[in-house]
Amino acid sequence: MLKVNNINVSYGDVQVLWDVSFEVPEGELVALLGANGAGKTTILNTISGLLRPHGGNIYFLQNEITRIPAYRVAEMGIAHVPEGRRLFPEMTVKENLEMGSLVPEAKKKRKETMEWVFSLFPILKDKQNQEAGTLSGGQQQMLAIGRGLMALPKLLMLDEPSLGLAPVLVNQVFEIVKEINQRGITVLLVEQNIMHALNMCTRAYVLENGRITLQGSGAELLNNQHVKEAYLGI
Amino acid sequence: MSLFLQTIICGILLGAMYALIAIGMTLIMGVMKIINLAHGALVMVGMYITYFCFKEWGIDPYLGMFISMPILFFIGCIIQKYLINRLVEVDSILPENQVLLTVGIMLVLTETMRLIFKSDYRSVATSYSSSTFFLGDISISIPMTIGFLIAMIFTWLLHLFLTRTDLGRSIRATAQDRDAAIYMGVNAPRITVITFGIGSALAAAGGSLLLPLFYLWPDIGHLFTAKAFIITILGGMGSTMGALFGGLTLGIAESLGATYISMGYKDVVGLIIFLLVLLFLPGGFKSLTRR
Amino acid sequence: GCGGGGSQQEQGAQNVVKVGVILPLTGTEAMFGTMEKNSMEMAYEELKAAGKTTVNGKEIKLIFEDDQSKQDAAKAAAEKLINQDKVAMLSGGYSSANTNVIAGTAQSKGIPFLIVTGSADKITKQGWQWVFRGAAAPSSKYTSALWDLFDKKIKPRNVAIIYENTDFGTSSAEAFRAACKARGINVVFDQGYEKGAIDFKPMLANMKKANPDVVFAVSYVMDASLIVKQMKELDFNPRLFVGGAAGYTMPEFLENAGNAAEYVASTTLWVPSVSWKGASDYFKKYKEKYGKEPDYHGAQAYATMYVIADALGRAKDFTPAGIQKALKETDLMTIMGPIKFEDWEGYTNQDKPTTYVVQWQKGKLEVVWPEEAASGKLVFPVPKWSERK
Amino acid sequence: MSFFEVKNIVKNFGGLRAVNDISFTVEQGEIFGLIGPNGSGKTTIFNLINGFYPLTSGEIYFQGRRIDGLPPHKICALGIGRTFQVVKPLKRMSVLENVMAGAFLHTSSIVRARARALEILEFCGLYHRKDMDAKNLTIADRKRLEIARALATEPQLLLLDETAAGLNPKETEEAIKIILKIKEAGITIIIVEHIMKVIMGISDRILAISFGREIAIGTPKEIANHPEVIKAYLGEAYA
Amino acid sequence: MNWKGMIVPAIVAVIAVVLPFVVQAPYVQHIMIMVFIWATLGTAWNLLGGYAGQVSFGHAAFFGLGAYSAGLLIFHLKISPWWGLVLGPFISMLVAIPIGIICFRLRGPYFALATLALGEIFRLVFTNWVSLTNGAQGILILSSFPTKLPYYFIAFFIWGMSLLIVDRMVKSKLGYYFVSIREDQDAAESLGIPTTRYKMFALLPSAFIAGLVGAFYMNYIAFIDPHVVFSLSDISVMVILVVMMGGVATLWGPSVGAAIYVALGELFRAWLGAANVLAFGIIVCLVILFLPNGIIGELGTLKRLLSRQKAKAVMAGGN
Ligand SMILES: Nc1ncnc2c1ncn2[C@@H]1O[C@H](COP(=O)(O)OP(=O)(O)OP(=O)(O)O)[C@@H](O)[C@H]1O
Ligand SMILES: Nc1ncnc2c1ncn2[C@@H]1O[C@H](COP(=O)(O)OP(=O)(O)OP(=O)(O)O)[C@@H](O)[C@H]1O
Ligand SMILES: CC(C)C[C@H](N)C(=O)O
Ligand SMILES: [Mg+2]
Ligand SMILES: [Mg+2]
Repeated sequence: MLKVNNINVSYGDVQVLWDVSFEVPEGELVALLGANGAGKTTILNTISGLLRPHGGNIYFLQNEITRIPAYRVAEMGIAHVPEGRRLFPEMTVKENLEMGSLVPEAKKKRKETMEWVFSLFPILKDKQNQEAGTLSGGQQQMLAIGRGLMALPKLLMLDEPSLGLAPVLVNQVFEIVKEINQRGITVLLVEQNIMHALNMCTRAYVLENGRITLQGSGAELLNNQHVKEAYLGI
Repeated sequence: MSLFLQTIICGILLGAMYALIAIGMTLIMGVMKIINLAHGALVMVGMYITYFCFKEWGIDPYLGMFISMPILFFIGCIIQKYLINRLVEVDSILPENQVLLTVGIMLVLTETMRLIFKSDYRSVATSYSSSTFFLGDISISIPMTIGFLIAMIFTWLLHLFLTRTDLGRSIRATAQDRDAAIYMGVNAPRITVITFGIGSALAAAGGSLLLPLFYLWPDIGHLFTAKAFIITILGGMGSTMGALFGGLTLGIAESLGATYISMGYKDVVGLIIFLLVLLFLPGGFKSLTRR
Repeated sequence: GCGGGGSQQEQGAQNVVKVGVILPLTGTEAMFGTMEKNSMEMAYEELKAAGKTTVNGKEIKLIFEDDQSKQDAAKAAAEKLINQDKVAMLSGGYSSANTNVIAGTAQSKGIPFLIVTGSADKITKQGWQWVFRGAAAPSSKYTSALWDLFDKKIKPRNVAIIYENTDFGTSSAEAFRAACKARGINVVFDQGYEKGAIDFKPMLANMKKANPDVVFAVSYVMDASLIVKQMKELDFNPRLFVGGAAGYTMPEFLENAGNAAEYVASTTLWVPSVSWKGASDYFKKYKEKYGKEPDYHGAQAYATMYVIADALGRAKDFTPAGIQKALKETDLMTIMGPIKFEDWEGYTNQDKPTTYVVQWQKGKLEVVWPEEAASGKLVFPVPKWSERK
Repeated sequence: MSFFEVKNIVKNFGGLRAVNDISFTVEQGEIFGLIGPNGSGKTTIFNLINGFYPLTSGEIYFQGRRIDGLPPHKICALGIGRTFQVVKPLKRMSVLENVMAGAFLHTSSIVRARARALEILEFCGLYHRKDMDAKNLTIADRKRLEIARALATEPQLLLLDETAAGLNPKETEEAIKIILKIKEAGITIIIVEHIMKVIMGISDRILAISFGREIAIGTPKEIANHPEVIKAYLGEAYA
Repeated sequence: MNWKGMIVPAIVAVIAVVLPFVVQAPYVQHIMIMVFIWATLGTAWNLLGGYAGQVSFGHAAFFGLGAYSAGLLIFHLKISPWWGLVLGPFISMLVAIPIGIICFRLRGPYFALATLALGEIFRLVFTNWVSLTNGAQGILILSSFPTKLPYYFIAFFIWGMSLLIVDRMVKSKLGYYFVSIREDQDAAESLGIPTTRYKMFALLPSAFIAGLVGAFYMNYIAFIDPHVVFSLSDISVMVILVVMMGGVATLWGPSVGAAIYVALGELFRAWLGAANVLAFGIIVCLVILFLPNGIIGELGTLKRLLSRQKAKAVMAGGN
């Protein structure tokens, strides 16, 4: 479904991604792991079209998307729940959700999708007319995920969705991610909650200093000595 | 008593005129957060177009509005696309440097109009320019009343547009977080272009409606810019209804000031109200509607 | 001494005598500046055709500078003309503010300066020997003819004064107020306003309540038209409405005010129908050439050009002192009337102006006072709005 | 008299009571944990303590002195530092300058502020980033910068709002080490954190709140087994 | 300051001192004086607007107060307007205190517009309060010196002094605090920085310098009226333009901006006649588009462009 081929990305003069290649097959749940600053967010932003690689290609559903404008990437069916939430702070919760479903197909089913999102995160329903900027951190995270779901995407990219959530919600969010995936939405997940991520993913890549160093199924990586030492601290 | 009533009526009608000018500003400054010192100049260009249509083809200013609005929409789009959007993409120390760009645009618009139309004062004399009706001994200007109604309609339409349509919401979203809007599939550069276009078209509408009442010359924009700022803040940034309310407040304040203090100090009264609102109601009148 | 490119310019200066003219060609006053520039150029061409632009083998050359309607630009322009272009004399000056600054510079440099329009009283009340004002009256004297009319005919008991709070407006109002006091006329309403307002009605409604016989108003042209239009809207009927020159005599006033202009009177320094020789020719020629009617500002510039050519023609040499002397001895008939530079009532080098009272009648400006120059008869008291068709 | 005390504080946002009659005390030298579901009012409590929001009612005491009503900078000067959950780096300043801005609270000398800032950067493991513009840091580094900057003001009480969020388990270990080092340096800490390994591992006592109200207070063990905390916050997985 | 940091100022100072003796044309000297005036005013604005990030649209108020302090001394008391150079700065500073107390409660565009309103209020009051100010008729004086040299050196001195003051301030703790406040007021406050007080510390010297240069302006131009010295479009906005063209939050930026502003204005006026303001407007747009942080602010970028032309990743969107 998504294929990333040898991309190189720099900020100004500093290169942060080096020949990164990986693949997200249809229907899978792929996890991208790595230490802070490894370049995970950079990868997602490059896929989204907000950053331009100076080498390599990206394909989505057989179409090259490397150089198309960022907003078109979203139209093609990739939803991005960005790091740091990036809500529209002066718009209400409801309006934020509506903003998630601008793509024509999603727009048709806006009402139902919103009900679904509300059923996943009841608190959002209670606060639907509150401005997003005044939500608590965790509530904002839920809204960000909900907004991503509103697009009814083919591929959902989540950048650290469990960040700042209470334990009870962390579990819930992972359940939801699993559920979404089971509904047929392909997921690319960036997570620091590595244990969780590896347990549920079908495939995982490890990114170190801007290079993919390991790949395999979740179980394989869980048993990898390097992963254990460097990331799980076991 | 009748002096008082007359003053209030004048204030309301004047306020509606101010609101007409400020509606476009609500969009550009209130929603997009661009402090646009060229706003008055856009109004002025709209007035010239309306004037030209009237002089050359005898088109009534109220109809001329339908010519000036599309043209200004187009001009606004160009300004945003080739000038302001380029600045949004660079990181600068003070976001206010776009203000300077609008100063440059203001100078260019004003001086271009001066080259075309000279510095002469222009006006259109329509049959209704100074028609009035009397309620008791209170005189009410008909074109101003029309302006008042149109201001109400525009405000209401803009409000619906911003809150009820996807395009309107995308405009607000882009202003608040450009990248996030792009994540949602919003073509942010185009949205801002359209927004500035609409803002400019509304400025043109204000200009066209004002033309039968007022007069025109290249430097008239300064006057409008200052008023539009004050009103936008009075109403609360980004609030369309607030802008109408702000316009009315300023109009009434100035009228009362003119009647009961002095015509020379009327603007001071308006400015002091402005400061008081800034200080005690920092969100403008918008904040009153929220509990 | 002087450095820079001085030597080159001195060579060029062999066969020309330069006159620097500072006028607002951009900015808020550009309309008037442009009219004055056009008029001066027109006069120059006429003079050239008559062979009067070459004196003693030197050709008079006008150098126009834009003061951008701003004071620092006026100062810079004066400095540049005096020091770089080495002009023999200066002219121009539209707004009083800029005229002040140019006059100050000219005085301290010892260069003759002939004012075109700037009319603040104090400019020629400082004893500045290098500053001359011919075609323009001190603003307090704009109303001389009006007082004659008041005393002889109207005899108002109470008046209202409104004026734009600029230099010109304030000093005109001040003089008018003083004259009222001297005659024991009641001033029942007296207010300045910030120019450029959209709505004058609160002020006018207030004034209506004070019920004056006569309203005296000093306004720029577009404020003027709004004021009379809104008076009509308020159905406010003073027995006479008199403008203090400036706005109330201009074609744009009529255009915007429409029929509300009817019967509005005004003082003025000049009208096309005035009997001075050449006045109506100037008016026609200007209208033909530039497609627009000039008003007294243009006439001031036109006359000033003639004064310049006349003075330079008589000057013994083109040193500042030589030109100053020639100016001082001026006695020239122009379309603004005779121009002489005299010292009187504390003024120096100030022409004694002739002023008129005019009234809009059937869309035309008729001179109604003084009687010997009148082209029409004063309508007084003016009919109420409701009684007009 | 306790080192730090909060008495019956209440905060309303319009119709919402975000903090509802919370009281607790913190002893000098301890790490005091504050947990609760998202939106339960933890950050709001921090904002009340450090003076960003005025209290609706209640009192706050620090070293015996009543501090509610004081502006944030005074509270900082008294010795209460804080970090922001939504980080607020001084974007166009370098990391070093960010920390120096904090260090100037106790010195006016550039040389000394610089030396102090470098020490702290070393301490927090940010030394290698010192010349980078703060706007280019990753989230984790920004969180570290928050701590470093707060430390530079030499607080006696430090409020940490989710500074370990977004760290992987290995990095979390390092963060814990830093926090413990801060404690060793004699600084009292109130910490908000959703990562149980952190909060349960280092807190001396924990206050659990829900909907702005206290539901439990006690040692980590007590809290972890408290039925209401499990229900509202931890979820069955932790039971 | 080490000796390397002294090189530029020393060269500038030497050139400035020698210049009027080399180029004796009073017109050039006049232009230099105008550059000094704008450079000083820009430097004053920059302290508050550039470093502390409080963008004022009302600096004409301080400039005008300084000018009127000088003007009213001679108008009412017949005291030499040169004493305005002593009085003006203090009056401006005094008035700045309540202005600061009012406006510093506001942030961003609200602050900008509040200062705009205050600036306008001063203009209107000085126009209408005729008994004190002589209203729109303004105040006219006789110049004190027949040549430009004394003015030149006074202007130079005022400019140099303001640069020195600003330089000292921003290179100390104050500078760090100002920039912190500009970058994030909440963060600054939580670092123990009394933001209102430090904004005031930026405003007061700024108002002082603006008042000083205003008083000098009165003496030099020899005529003022409220419309001119309290002008929103010709002073308050233009000073921002000057600073932003030269480089916000840089020591030399305002001066470079002033030189360009004055020089361009004069050149265009001479070459282009009625189109001069149009050309100026176009230049303003170009400068800000291609050098968004001003000329000095973009020096780094310019240098880098020249030295390295390696292909780089393009950032679309940005933040
Ligand atoms: N705007 C930027 N300018 C310059 N460098 C940047 C920028 N954004 C990120 N970087 C650098 O790029 C590298 C990769 O950053 P990225 O945000 O992709 O990491 P990450 O893996 O997502 O980390 P985290 O887990 O902290 O989110 C880091 O070294 C970071 O410092
Ligand atoms: N400025 C505000 N205006 C209105 N409501 C607010 C404001 N700030 C916070 N709230 C509300 O107060 C409640 C408490 O928010 P707070 O940020 O304190 O939660 P929290 O405990 O820190 O949550 P999290 O763990 O998700 O960060 C939330 O319901 C939030 O929506
Ligand atoms: C048109 C007039 C009001 C100009 C006036 N003569 C002046 O000196 O300013
Ligand atoms: Mg990341
Ligand atoms: Mg929180």
